[in-house]
Order: sequence, then structure tokens, then C-alpha cells
Amino acid sequence: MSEYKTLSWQGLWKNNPALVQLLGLCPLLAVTGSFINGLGLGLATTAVLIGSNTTVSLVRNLVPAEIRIPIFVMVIAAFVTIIQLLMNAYTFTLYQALGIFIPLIVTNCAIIGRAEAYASKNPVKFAAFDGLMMGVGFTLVLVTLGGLREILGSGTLFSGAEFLFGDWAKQLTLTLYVTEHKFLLAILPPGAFIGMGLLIALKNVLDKRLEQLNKQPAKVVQRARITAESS
Amino acid sequence: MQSLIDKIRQGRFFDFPGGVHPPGRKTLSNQDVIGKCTLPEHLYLTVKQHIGAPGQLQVKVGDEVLKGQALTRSTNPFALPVHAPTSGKVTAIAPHVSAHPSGLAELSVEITPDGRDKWIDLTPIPDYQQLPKTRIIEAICDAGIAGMGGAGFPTHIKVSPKKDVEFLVINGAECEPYITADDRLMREHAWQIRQGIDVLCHLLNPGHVLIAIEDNKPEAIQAMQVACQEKPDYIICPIPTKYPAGGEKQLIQVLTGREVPHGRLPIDVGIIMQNVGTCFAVADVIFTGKPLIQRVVTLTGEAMTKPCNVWALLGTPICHLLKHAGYEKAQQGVQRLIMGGPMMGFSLASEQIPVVKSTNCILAPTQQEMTLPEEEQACIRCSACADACPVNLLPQQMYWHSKAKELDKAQDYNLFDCIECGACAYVCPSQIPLVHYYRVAKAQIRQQEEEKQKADKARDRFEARKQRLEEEKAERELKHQQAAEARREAMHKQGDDPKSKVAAALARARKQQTSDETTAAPETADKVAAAIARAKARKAAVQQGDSAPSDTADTAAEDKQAKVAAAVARAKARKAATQQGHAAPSDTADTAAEDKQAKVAAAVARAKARKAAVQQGDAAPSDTADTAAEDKQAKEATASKSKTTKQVKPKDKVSTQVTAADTPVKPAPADDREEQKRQRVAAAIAKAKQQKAQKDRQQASSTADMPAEKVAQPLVEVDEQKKQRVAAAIAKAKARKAKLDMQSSADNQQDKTDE
Amino acid sequence: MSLLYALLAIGLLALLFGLILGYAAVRFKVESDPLVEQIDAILPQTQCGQCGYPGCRPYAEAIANGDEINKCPPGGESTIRQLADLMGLEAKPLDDAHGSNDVKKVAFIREDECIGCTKCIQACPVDAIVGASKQMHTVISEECTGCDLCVDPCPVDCIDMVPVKVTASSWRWQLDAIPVKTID
Amino acid sequence: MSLRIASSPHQRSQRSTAELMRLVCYCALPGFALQCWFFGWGSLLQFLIAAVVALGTEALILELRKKDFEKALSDCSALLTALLLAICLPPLTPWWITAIGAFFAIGIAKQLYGGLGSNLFNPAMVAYVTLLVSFPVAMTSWLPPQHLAEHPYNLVDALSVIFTGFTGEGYSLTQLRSDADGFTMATPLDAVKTDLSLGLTLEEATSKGQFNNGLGIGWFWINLAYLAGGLVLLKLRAIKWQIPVSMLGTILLVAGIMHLSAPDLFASPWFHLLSGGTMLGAFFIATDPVSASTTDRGRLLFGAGIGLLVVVIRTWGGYPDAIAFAVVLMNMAVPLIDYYTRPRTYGHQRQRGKP
Repeated sequence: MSEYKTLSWQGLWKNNPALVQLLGLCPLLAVTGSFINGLGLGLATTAVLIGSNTTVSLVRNLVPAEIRIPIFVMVIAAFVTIIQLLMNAYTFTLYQALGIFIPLIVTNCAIIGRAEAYASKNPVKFAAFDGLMMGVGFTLVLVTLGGLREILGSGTLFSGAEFLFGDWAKQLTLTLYVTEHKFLLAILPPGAFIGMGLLIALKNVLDKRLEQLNKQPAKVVQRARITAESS
Repeated sequence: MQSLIDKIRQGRFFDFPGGVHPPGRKTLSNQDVIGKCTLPEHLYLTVKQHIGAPGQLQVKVGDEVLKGQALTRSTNPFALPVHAPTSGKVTAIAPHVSAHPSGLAELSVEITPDGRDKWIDLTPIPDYQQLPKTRIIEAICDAGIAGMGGAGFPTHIKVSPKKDVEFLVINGAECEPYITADDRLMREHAWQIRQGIDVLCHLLNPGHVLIAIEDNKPEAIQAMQVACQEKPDYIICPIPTKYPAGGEKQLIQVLTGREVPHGRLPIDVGIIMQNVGTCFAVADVIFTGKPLIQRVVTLTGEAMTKPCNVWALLGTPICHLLKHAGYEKAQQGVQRLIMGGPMMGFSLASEQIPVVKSTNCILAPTQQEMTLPEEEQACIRCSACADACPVNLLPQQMYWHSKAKELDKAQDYNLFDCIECGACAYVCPSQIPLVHYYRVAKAQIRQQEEEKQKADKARDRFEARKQRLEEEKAERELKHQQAAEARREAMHKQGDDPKSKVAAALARARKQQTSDETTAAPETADKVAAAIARAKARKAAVQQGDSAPSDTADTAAEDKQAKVAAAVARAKARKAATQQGHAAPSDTADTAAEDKQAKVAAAVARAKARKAAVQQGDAAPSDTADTAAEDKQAKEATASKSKTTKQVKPKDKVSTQVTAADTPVKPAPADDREEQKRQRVAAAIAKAKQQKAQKDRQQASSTADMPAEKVAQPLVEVDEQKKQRVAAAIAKAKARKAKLDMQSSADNQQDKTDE
Repeated sequence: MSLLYALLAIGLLALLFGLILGYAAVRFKVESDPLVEQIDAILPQTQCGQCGYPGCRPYAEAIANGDEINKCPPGGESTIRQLADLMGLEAKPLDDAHGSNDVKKVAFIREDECIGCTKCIQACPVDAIVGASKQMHTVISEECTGCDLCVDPCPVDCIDMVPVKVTASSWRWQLDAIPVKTID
Repeated sequence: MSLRIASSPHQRSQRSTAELMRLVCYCALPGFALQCWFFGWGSLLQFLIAAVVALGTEALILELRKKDFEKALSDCSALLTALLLAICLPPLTPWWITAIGAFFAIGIAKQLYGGLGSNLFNPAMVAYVTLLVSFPVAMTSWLPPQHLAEHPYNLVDALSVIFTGFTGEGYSLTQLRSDADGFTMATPLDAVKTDLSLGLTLEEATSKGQFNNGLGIGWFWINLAYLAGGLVLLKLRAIKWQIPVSMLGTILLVAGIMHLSAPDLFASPWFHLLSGGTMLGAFFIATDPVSASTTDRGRLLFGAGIGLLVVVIRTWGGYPDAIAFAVVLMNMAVPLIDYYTRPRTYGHQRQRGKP
């Protein structure tokens, strides 16, 4: 159980792929113009992560170390293709909105990173859970950033939810304010960078607080004797 | 080439980049002739006043010295002597605060003048042109002449170059604001300076002599022109006034357009530079024989009521000069004194700092004329510093890196080419003390390099040691192997004769013991014991507080207890020995040889040792003296053993108090056998004693010894500190006592043994 | 059919790249691990053991294998910074558990108290103590790294760690630390 | 009483950072005054808003960073940033846009980078670019010069428009911008750009009302005023000549060549030099010491780069004026420029590969 707990903590916060490892920044910054876009990409990435982690873990003992990376890439590519086709079939508008970033999940370092660093060394159940948590962590950052940018840039939230969830979700769209002068910067790429920077800063601040809260009592390390004392 | 000299003759000079124009304020002090100063009460001559090595002291406290007498001797090429500036008595040779930015104390000779001002016999060499050059250079060296411009480089090294000298540059630029010492010197002693230049020319044989004077000193220029009239190859160069035109490298650039390559000396571009003050001093030496004992010092600043130039004896404390110039601290607000000019001088930490060979100015500014440094603000990268830098550095980059301690990057920006002229900090609008950052960074880099070297050396030594230890170990192992082989061989020869084995074992034991004895010869052993006891006492004193041995009654009781315990131990050991059949410890089993006697002996010894150790451990605070007593007992025992054995040869088992070791001795057939055994027993006892003593030391304090019974009574009342001291004393006494006791109680012991 | 071609092409490419990679792996093999040497060169070589390893080199090896870089009190901040640069890590403050970066010290033996036991000689990692059995010992302060390993073994406690005295040449422009004499 | 210990040099020139900043402010005043004269009170109000927000932000963030903000505020750098920003903003920009700009300039572009001296980009220009990108309409709503305007406005109107969006008489900003024919009056640069893109020749484009002999009315004088202020700065050695000279020279050269090659398609170099923020940029913005190059050769390169970018962006870019973009882009190149233009230190020979 504690392993699951550690994995959750690592994936969601401590070793968050987006905020700490800074992996997969390209899709992260590119598609987080709105909450739903972020959510869509996040879910897709999560699905790929779980699938690839599970598969990699399953075959981990069969794969020769020398060619593991190409094999991982093949596995990931396969899952990405599956996801891509699924999205093409069921959430076509979103698929179009996300565009190239769906196929680009293949190159998302977060995925191959987890496959290499974790899944290839651990049993299936942990690997799958790790994929889930990393994916959720990534998704959380995506939706937070997407939500922030959407609120600042267009004054709405959850707009386009119908693309992901179907027509019923149209009513989910919240309009927070209407203005003649929209804050375009938030929607534009610089806004993504600035927002991302601020999120990372926020995380660091929180981490510092946490650290101060549970400060470890000072330990003293035994000094090694270099040379023997005389007998 | 010719065109260059033509250009110089026409007064067309080059320029160096950057530079600043701080207000000169030279008229403050250059109005009057150079004055004379009265003798101070004491003179402090720092032994090392130049770049290089200090000279070797020639005088001792109490010596009478004459004016001009050498106080130190030059022992290597980079050492310069210092001379007594007046006649008097050497009253101290001790560290005195020195003319260094750090204000650290350095070895100085304190002279109390006798007021007679009596010269030593002088030997001028006016016929220097007939003498060999080495003779002149020697005279210059013996006169202690170092560059008087500020750096203090030994002049005799500078005037004996290995290369041809194209230009001899005489530096009279004096670009620092406020300072007028060279200015006045040129105005008043141009003739003698010229004579000094003649001497230098004789030594260096330069192509041309350039006398560089900033054009804000027209009188000095004129005076020098007059003095050099008959020397057509002496060219007076009135160079434009700009700080730091007087810097060696900058002056070379201004005059010749040449640059001294990084890490090289001016002589590498065919130039030698000497300060006018140095020329004057050289002339002094050659024509009057006077060594360097005084120099012109500018006393200036608005806090001086009578700013002036003065001939100051080396070693004169600053406060004496300040008095001369009418220094009024009330005018200053915040007091500060600067040695050197306002751009490169350093602030003084004490008024007792003496004048040294490179002291050209004492500056006491008021707050209005030099505002106090404000708090440093953020650098706005205005690059005013880069524009002011005379060597084309990027001061702000160096500042960033120095501040961030990125020393390698700072070096990458040529930090070490900085001449610390202060132009950058002068212009900085953010009040950043840039030069200070560079100095700190330079010092850090030097320190790091030093540490790196030291670390490399330490690594080498560590590895060498490791290797040595390994070799030693291998050697030892080899020896052991050989010994083992030898033994095996012997065994083969003697078959399964148990005696030989025993003999070998005994021989080993004996060897060990003798070696023990040699290392711990009785006297040394006592000393060592005393020392160890002392140390323990100290340690105990530190740890004291919770341990209760200050209680005398307790001590006494424990002492007794310890004795009892020892007795019990002995008894038990004896018992063990007698009952060895069933009570033999398991570990004896493996050593159990065929030889019963040997087995018995070993078992007894071991058992006793263990028992004793355990017992003594229980009887907690038994002490070293006790140990000594036991030791003595043991010795006594062994000593009397032969007697005992003789006396009680057909002894019954229980009747005697003889040490346990005696028991197995009983059936011993031969004398030498007995001897061996005795030794083994003694060894065992010694071992036991040692173990016990160790345990004692760990838990008990030294107060719990026999003499403590007498002394410890007052301990209960006295405070902790006293207790500790007493404890230490006791510990020391204890060892002595133990020795005495050993002898005095010999009879007693004998009785006991006999009992 | 086209599927077959695609598979064939991919397979051939995989084979080709595999061969190149395999060749490169043999051809450009790195013989030794120079990282340890580099780290060792940065460490101050006091051999004090405060890092918990018996000597600087073992610690260097430990760092190369991923141990923390902030365990060397004698090296202090500058060593940590250099290590961080070398290892591509972030510099962090010295770990207090290993002691603090004190002023530089050297051992000094109070010679009249020395009993000549040679224990300190055996404890000194750099052979900076000279002396023989029953002769008094002395420290070659030039060689002493200030590790204070000799202090504990001394049975008579006659070894002191003395701060290295600042001289004019080793002075580092600590202007604010200059004691200023008061004038009246 | 004890002796004061300090590091040399003990003497210092008396110019301080605050003085330098104030000097720059003063020298910008004539141009700013002219701007107010031509385009109304709005600019002054913008300055006040920007100054209040900028100083407030600076104080707030310094407080958060636990630094002494009184001292930092007194160096006038925030004030200068506010002034430069206000100069760049259209006079009747809604107040909150100005506030966002000022906050962005100080909070993001300056303090997040470490405060005065550590910012990589010119804060005022970063803020301007941010606003321009975020609110393109509001940021290009320049009024016609007052004497050409259909509805000249007074101080109260300005206040009202800035804070509510309408004058007291109910005119909106768009109406204020319209000329007699109901067409909005763009800035000369904007107009030229639009017209050229519509296929008109330069001559046709510049024949409109806000042009006078091919140069924009008002802008011409304003630029001259900034030029004068800049010359004073040069004279007082507050800035160095390299950046303005190389920047204006490059504009002249590049625009000149282009104009000569196709007079109908490319505006004349004089038009480039004397419209928009060219002079302001050359003397007041590009010379910001913190974000500009610090070596002499570097400054020449830096200025030339800005000049080139200005012409290029004005001609082919999507926004009418280009000073801000050019400056920010070149700011980015400063560390590189500085590294490769290090001066040769005394006694060092120039080595190949290592300048």
C-alpha cells in the first residue's frame, strides 16, 4: 500500500512530470489555451501512459537492455495511434483542436521517461499505477494552466466541453465576465510560459512551506576513522 | 624608432583608454618647501618594508645603534636591509602594527632615540664610474633602497637587468590627487635627482631617458629642465594630466605606445621605470653614503591646519607627523586617515602605524571633501566603470562574478590584470566598492590555488602513506609466514615432543614480556602513568558533575572495597587454579596441549586475568594507585615466588596466600622451567592489571585513590573548579605515591605472602 | 503487399541502425571513470573522514555513485559549488550533520607534555607528525591538513587544534574585521 | 572615536544612480510636453496612473522580498519606467490597461528578474509589448492631433474617457478618433502601412490629413523634441553616443536603400526617423543601461540591430511601430553581444577564436 502512496505522491506532487521534471512542455504550453483542451490532451496522455507502462512492465524481462528504447518507442507509438484513432472517432472536434499534439504524444518525454525509469524495472501493477498517477499529475497541470489562461484570456471556463463529453456538456460552459478588451496575452504562447513559470514558483513556495513544517531534527553522522589507532 | 623618439621630443604622446579626472587638490600642500620634523619618542622599523623577503636581524634588544646603522642584513637577493633612522637604543623587537591595509602586526624594531642623531661612518663612492657595476649595485642594495613610488620593489634588482634597456623612464607623474611629495622633491632637489639618474644611466646604459611629469606641475617640469640642461638625451616629458597616468603600465603606454604583455615586466619591452624619489635616494647613497632612512611624506587633507611636505624618518609613527601638520580631528566628523592618495591609499587602523619606504602621503580628509562611502546600490550596468578602466577591463562583469564567487569566470575576464587604480569605483553611480570586490576575489583565488596545491600534496602524502602501510603489512605477513614455517620445521624435527612446543610458546611469551619491559622501563612507565593520569584528570574534570567520587567516605570505602575485591580476585583465581580440572574455561580447551603443566599454567593465568578484570570492573572506582599497588603486589609475588617455591615446595593446596600462579609451579621439575613460568604469570598479571586499569579509567575518576583519603575531605565543600584542579594534583601525586608505596609496603606484602 | 514492404523497410532500417549502434558501443567505449578523479581533485584532501567515508577518495567514489555533495565541512561552500558544477547539480548548503566549516586549523603538540607514544603518528593520514617512540613528537604545520584525527588518540591530550594565523600575505581583505584602535 | 576603515578609492565622483535616472526623466520632458500639446491631456494622466502603479508594485514586491523599498524607490528607476510607458501608450487608453502595463513592467519584467540591474529586458518595453499583444485595438487607438480632431477634448473629458470609456458629452473613444469624414485617424505609421497593404502608393498614402509634406503632423515635432532631449543627455554624458548613432544610422541607411530601390513601396528614411517612437527609442529606450550592451563595440552592434529590426518590422511586420519589439529582441541578444565584443585587455594579444 505504501508503494501506491509513494507513487501517488511522486506523480501528483513531488516528482510531477510537468512542474518538476519539466517534461512534455511542448504540448503543455501549446494546447493549454482552454481548460477542455488541456483536459483532452491530459486524458489522452494518461491513457497512453497507463498503456505503455503496463506493456513495458509486462515485457520488461524479455527485452534486451540494448534495444529497450526502440521497443519502448514502438509500444508508445502503438498506444498513441490507438488513442488518436479513438479520438478521431469519438471526439472529432477536440481531435482537430489538439491537432498535431495528439500524435506528438509519442515524443512526450514524460512517457518514455516513465517507461525507462520506472515501468521497465517494476511489476505490472505498480507500473500501471505509476502511469496513472503520472498521467493524472500531468493532466492536473494541464487543466490548471488551461483553466487559468482561459479565464484570463476569454473570461470563460469549460468552454468547448461538448467536444469532449458530447452535446449535453454545452451547458457546462461558464462565462465569468465579458469584456471588449480580452487579455490576449494569456491565450498566446507567452501567456503559457508566464503562467507555467508562476505555477512552478507557486509549487516551490508550497514546498518550502511544507519543508519548514516538517523539519527533521538534526542528525549527526559518525565520522570515519581514516587510520587505525595504535593497538 | 627614430620617429618615436622624435614624437616624444615634440611632446606628442599616446593616450591610454579610460582614466578619470578627480580634483587634484595639490595646491593644498605644495606651497611650502619640504619641512623637517622633530624626532619622535619612538621609531618602529618594520623589518619587511618592500616586496620580497625580510632581512636578517642584526641587532638585539638593548643595543645602541647609530644613525644609518643597518638593523637587518640582506641574506638573499630579494631581501633588503633597514637602517636605524637616528642614533639611539633598540628597546624592543616585537610585532608592531604595520603599514599594511590589514593593520596586522609585523615584526618591527623599536628604537628610542637618544637625541644625538649621530651618524655612523659613511662611505660615499663619488667615483662610481671607476668602480665595477656590481659594487654600485651592492651599495644600492645595502642602502635598502626600494621603489619609492608605492609598490616597494627592491631597486637593486631593477637596475641589474638581463636585457638591453631602450628607455629609462623616470616617473615623476604623481597622478594621484593630493600627493605632492615628488612634486616638491623635483622642485627642490632636481639636481640631486639628476645625479641619481646619472648613476642609473651608468648602470643601465639606456638608449634614452624619459622624465615624465604631469603637466599640472609646471614648476617641477621647469626645475627638471634646468637640471637636465646639459644632458641632451634626458627628455622631460610633460604628459597630460589624467589619472592613473602615473601607473607604470599606463605611463609606458603614454610615452611609447607600447604595452607590457600580460604577465611580463616592462624590461620585456625594453623599458625600466624608476620613481624620482628612488633616483634621489640612489644619489644619496652614491654621493653621501647615506642609506635610505628618510623620505618625503605629504601631509594633507582639509583636516590638517598646516598641510605640508616633510622629511619623515622611516619608522616615525603617523601620530607624530599628524601633530606636525596640525591635524584636528574635530574637523573630520568621522575620523579616518589614509596612507597614500585618495584613489589607491588604504585607511589606517591605528595612529601608531610607522612611516615605511613606500609611504608617500598621509591624508586626513574632512567629510565635505570626501564623503563617506554610502551604501552600495544595485549595479545598473551603466558601464561607466568600463569607460574609466585604464586597462580595458569590464569591471561590471568582474563585479558580478566576484560577487557571485564565480572566481574562474572573473579570471576569465582578466581579473588579474586589474591594477586596482580605483577609477571604476570612482565613477560608479551606484557607490559599489568595485576595487574591494576585486581584491577579495584575487585573495580568494590565490588562497584557492594555495589550497589546491596543499590538497595535492596531502593526497600524495596520503597515498604514499597508504602504500607504505600496505608494504609494511605485507612484510609482516611474510615474516609471520617464515616464522610459522620455521616452527613447523622445528616441529618436524622434534616430532611430537610436547616440550618443544611449550618451550616455543614460553620463548614467545618471554620475548613479548621483555619487549614490554623495554618499552615501559620503570621510570618512563611512571612518567607515562603520571601523564596519562593527568590527562584523565583533565578529561574527568570535563566530564565531572554526575560522577560522585568527591565523596570521601565513599572513596575510602570504595578504595577498601577495591582492595578487598583484588584479594577476592586473587583468591578466586587461586581456587580456579586448584580446581582446574572441572572449572577450566572452555577456551582453554583448544589451547590445551598434551602437556598438562602448560595447560594448567595457561588456564590459571587466563582465568585470573579475566576474574581480576571482572572484579575490578565491579569494584568501580578503584584507581591507578591501586593498580600500582596491585602491580607491586604482583611483582612482589613474582619476586618472592622463587623464595616461596623453595620454602614451600611440598606445599599443600590451600594453606598459602601465594599467588595462583605458584600452584602449577609446584610440580615444576627444573629451575629454568620455573623461571619461564614465572615470566608467563607475570605477563598474565600485567595483562590483567592493564585491563583493569583501563576499565577503571573509563568509569572512575582519579580522586578515588589512596591519597585521596587524606586530601579529599575538603573537596566536598570546595567548588567544582577547585575540585578538578585538586583532582589533577592528586592524580599526579598518586603515581608518585604508588611508587613509594611499592617500596614501603614491600615488607608488609612479604608478610602477606608468607602468611 | 505494401504492408510487407513497410515491415521490410522498417526491419532493414532497424538492422542497419542496430549495427551502427553496436559498432559505436565497441569503438567508443570509455575505459575508466575519470569522474572520480575529477571529484577527488576538487575535494580538499584533508582525509578527515567527516563525510563518513574513510578518506577523500572513497567519498569521491561515493559522489560519483550518487551520494550527496554537501558532506565535506573542510571544503565548505566553494567545494560544494565546484562539485555542483562538475556534477550538474544544484549547490546546496553544507550538511550540518557532518560538522561545520570552521576556520582553518593546524594541529599543535604541546611538546613538554608529549610522552612519545606515537599514537598520533599512526593516526595522521598525511604523515605530518614526526617523532619516534619515547621521543617527543611535533607537527609539520606545512603538511598538516587540520583534520584533527590525531587529537583523540593522544593519551595525554597534548594536541591542540590551533587556528592558522592570518599574515599580511594570507590576509583576505576582511576590512570589517580589522580591530580599530581608539584614539583620544 | 575610532578610525574609519574603508576600501580605496576614498574619493568618488558625485553622480548617483538616482541622479542619472532623474536626468533622463528631465530630458524626456520636452518631448512629453509636446506630446501632451498635440494629443491632449491623456498622456499626462497615463503617466500619473502608471507612476502610481509602478511605484506601488515596486514597493510591494520589495517588501515581499524583504528589502528596503524606500531606498529603492528613491532611485527613480520605476518612475522612469512609468514615464516611458506612458509616453508609448495612446493618450486615452483605459486606466486598467495602463495599470496592467505598469504592474507588468515592474513586477514581471523587473522584479521577477531580480530588481534593478538584473532585468534582461527593458521593463517599459516589455510592458508595452505585452499590452500591444494583449489589447491590440486599445493600444493602437491613437487620437488625431488635437487641432485636426473633430472633437477636441479637455482634461475632464480625458479623465472620463480613461476611467469610464466615454466623455462627458457621451462620445466614445472611437468617435473621438474619427475625423470629419467619419474615418478613424490612425497614426501615420499605421496609415502608411494599411494603405500600402491596400495597394496604394506611398504618395497617395501620405496625402491624407495627418500628413504634412510626407511626415506626420505632431509626430515630427515630438520626435524633434526627443532628439533635442537626447542630445542634452549625450552632452551631459548620461548616455553614450554609440547606440543612438548606430541605430539612427542604420535606419537611415536601410530605409534609404529601400526607398531608393522602390520609392512607391517603401517610406522615406525621413519618415522612418521622424515618426513613431524612433527618436524616443534611440535616445531614451535603447540606451537604458541595464538592458543594453555594455561594451563600446557591443553598443554599436546593439543599436544597428535595433535599427534594422525597426525598419524590417515596420515594413513587413504585423504591428505599426516596431521600436518596442526591436528593443526587446535585441535585449535578448545582449549577453551574446557582450561576450563577443569584450575589449582587448591591456597586455593581452588578440587571440583567434577568443575575442
